[in-house]
Amino acid sequence: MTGLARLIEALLFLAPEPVPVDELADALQASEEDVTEALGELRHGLGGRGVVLREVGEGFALASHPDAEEAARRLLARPRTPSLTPAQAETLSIVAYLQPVSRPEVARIRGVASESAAAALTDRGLIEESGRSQFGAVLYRTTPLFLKLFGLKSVDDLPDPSAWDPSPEDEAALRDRLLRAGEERAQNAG
Amino acid sequence: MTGLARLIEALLFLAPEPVPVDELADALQASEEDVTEALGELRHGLGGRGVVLREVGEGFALASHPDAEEAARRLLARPRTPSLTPAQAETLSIVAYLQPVSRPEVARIRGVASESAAAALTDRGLIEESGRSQFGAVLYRTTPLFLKLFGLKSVDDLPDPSAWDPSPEDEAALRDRLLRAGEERAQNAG
Amino acid sequence: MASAVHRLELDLDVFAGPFDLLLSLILREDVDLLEVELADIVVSYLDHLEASELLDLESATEFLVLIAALLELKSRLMLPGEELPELDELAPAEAAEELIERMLQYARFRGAGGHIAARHDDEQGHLYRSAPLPETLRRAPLAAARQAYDPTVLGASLGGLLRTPPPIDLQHMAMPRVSLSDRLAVLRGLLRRGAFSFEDAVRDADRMTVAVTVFALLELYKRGEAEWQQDEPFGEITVRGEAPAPALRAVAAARRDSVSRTVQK
Repeated sequence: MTGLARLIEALLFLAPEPVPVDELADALQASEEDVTEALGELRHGLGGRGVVLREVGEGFALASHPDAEEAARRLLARPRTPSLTPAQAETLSIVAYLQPVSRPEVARIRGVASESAAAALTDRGLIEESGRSQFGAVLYRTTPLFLKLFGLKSVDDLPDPSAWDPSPEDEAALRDRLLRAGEERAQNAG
Repeated sequence: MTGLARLIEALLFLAPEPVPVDELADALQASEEDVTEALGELRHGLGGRGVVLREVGEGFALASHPDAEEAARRLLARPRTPSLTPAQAETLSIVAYLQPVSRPEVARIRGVASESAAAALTDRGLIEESGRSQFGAVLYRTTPLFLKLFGLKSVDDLPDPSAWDPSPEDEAALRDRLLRAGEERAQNAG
Repeated sequence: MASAVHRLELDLDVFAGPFDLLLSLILREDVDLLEVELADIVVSYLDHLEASELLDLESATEFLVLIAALLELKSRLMLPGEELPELDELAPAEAAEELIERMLQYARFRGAGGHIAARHDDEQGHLYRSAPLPETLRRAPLAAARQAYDPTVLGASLGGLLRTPPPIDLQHMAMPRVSLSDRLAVLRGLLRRGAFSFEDAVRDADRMTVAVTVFALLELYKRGEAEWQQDEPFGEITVRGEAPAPALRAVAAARRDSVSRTVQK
């Protein structure tokens, strides 16, 4: 494979979208004729490989070989379950026990904005938006995938938090106590 | 290239993160031995191509060949990330070698508070919090992204840090100077 | 105890807002005490005193106690774990060994840092693909999901959020063993012999004595018996007697603009 074909392979490997010939030529500081010729060479060179060259719409792209689709589904199309960071665990527990719960409430209880934790949990399909509060704030709830990944039949099966409760004798509602504790942590200066 | 090597190429092309051998074996319903052998074949088959096989962070990933870097940055408008400042590099090396390591420990070794360096490294995704020490100080560790961006299989791949120790002569001279200074101080005080 | 001290407005490099908010942020570790210039807080307080033209003894005492607590906390943060003795307490040979150990350790990580920085630059030649998965691979079928997490994690996290912090513990702060009148007497004794440096007045004294001496100086200043001057933060403080006018030189000197001003009483 010539140097130009190799470089085109690298560029198409990296590009998330199909790349038109003129953009390839600009990036490679080569003529469009040379790029077109090198693309033919690349197509040929990829024979018998795991990726194929496709001409899509206005440009060229690499794609995985269709033979790999089944294995790809087994590898990639399954829930991602890396361990939860402390911030994610706190955010998820608030949503699980108080749902539906608004974004500002989560922030008040945790004492810090929790957007990135909530975004990661949403991205992994553990929580989802469930409308808006009367004040227009986003509300969160857990998903059916959440139940499955935690081995729960329903949210009623969540463990009783009193086992970890520092003052289980307090009879106020859980939501009020969490908000109060969050505010005390935020304000306490002596 | 055998069918297995082709399929692995396709999976690594699709996977957003490095994939460990056992996950490849599961997805391909093949033995880990066969996968390892096919990875060797793939590495060989990619010789002289635009992409290379890399083992980073306990998994395998494809990356573009360094020859294509300049053209790729032009095409994707993705400039190089700025070099690490000396404070960031020192802080990162302390975290990499001693992890998990507490914030005060980093400050003690560097002789100055290292908060802004640690914050910059956290923003870049190279280090993260990993809980708290028994005294309540934040502990740091490196992230999988660190291994990927630094081309490391694991932190054990970093060179032995004693390589940068001063020579025995320098150390002896230093010791001698300090001892004399200490004795003078003791005499003056006494 | 919502006093003037708590409402003291600060504008520091790492924080702008009232003093009591800074305290609570430090306790929650949202602001790193190591990055707070305590000298700037003192300057702000002195500015505040000057502006209000009042020395409220109660709030001054409270300020001293709080700033001393912060100083103690900060110095602890900067020191290694409890197990390491102070260099001063070691014999010369031991102190030298300890210093050498620290310097070698630092040399090692400075070298490793150079290696890591070079490696960071070298490795930028390799670029990784970041493209979305094809549509067919994006959604995971719910049926394929298996239990991956332990629900007790959620209960434990929630329990942690029900905890409230203990109030600031000032128990370990020593109660004053030195009285204001003692220190006033010492300072007046020194003044009779002319100008002196604050260092001389508190040589070998413990922290509480230093704090009370500062307080005594404030008192002398207020009565017009003394005048003090400091040319820069952490610089030497010179105390002179019988100020021609009660000019608040010490306060002014601590200000960044170092313009002295006269305060009417």
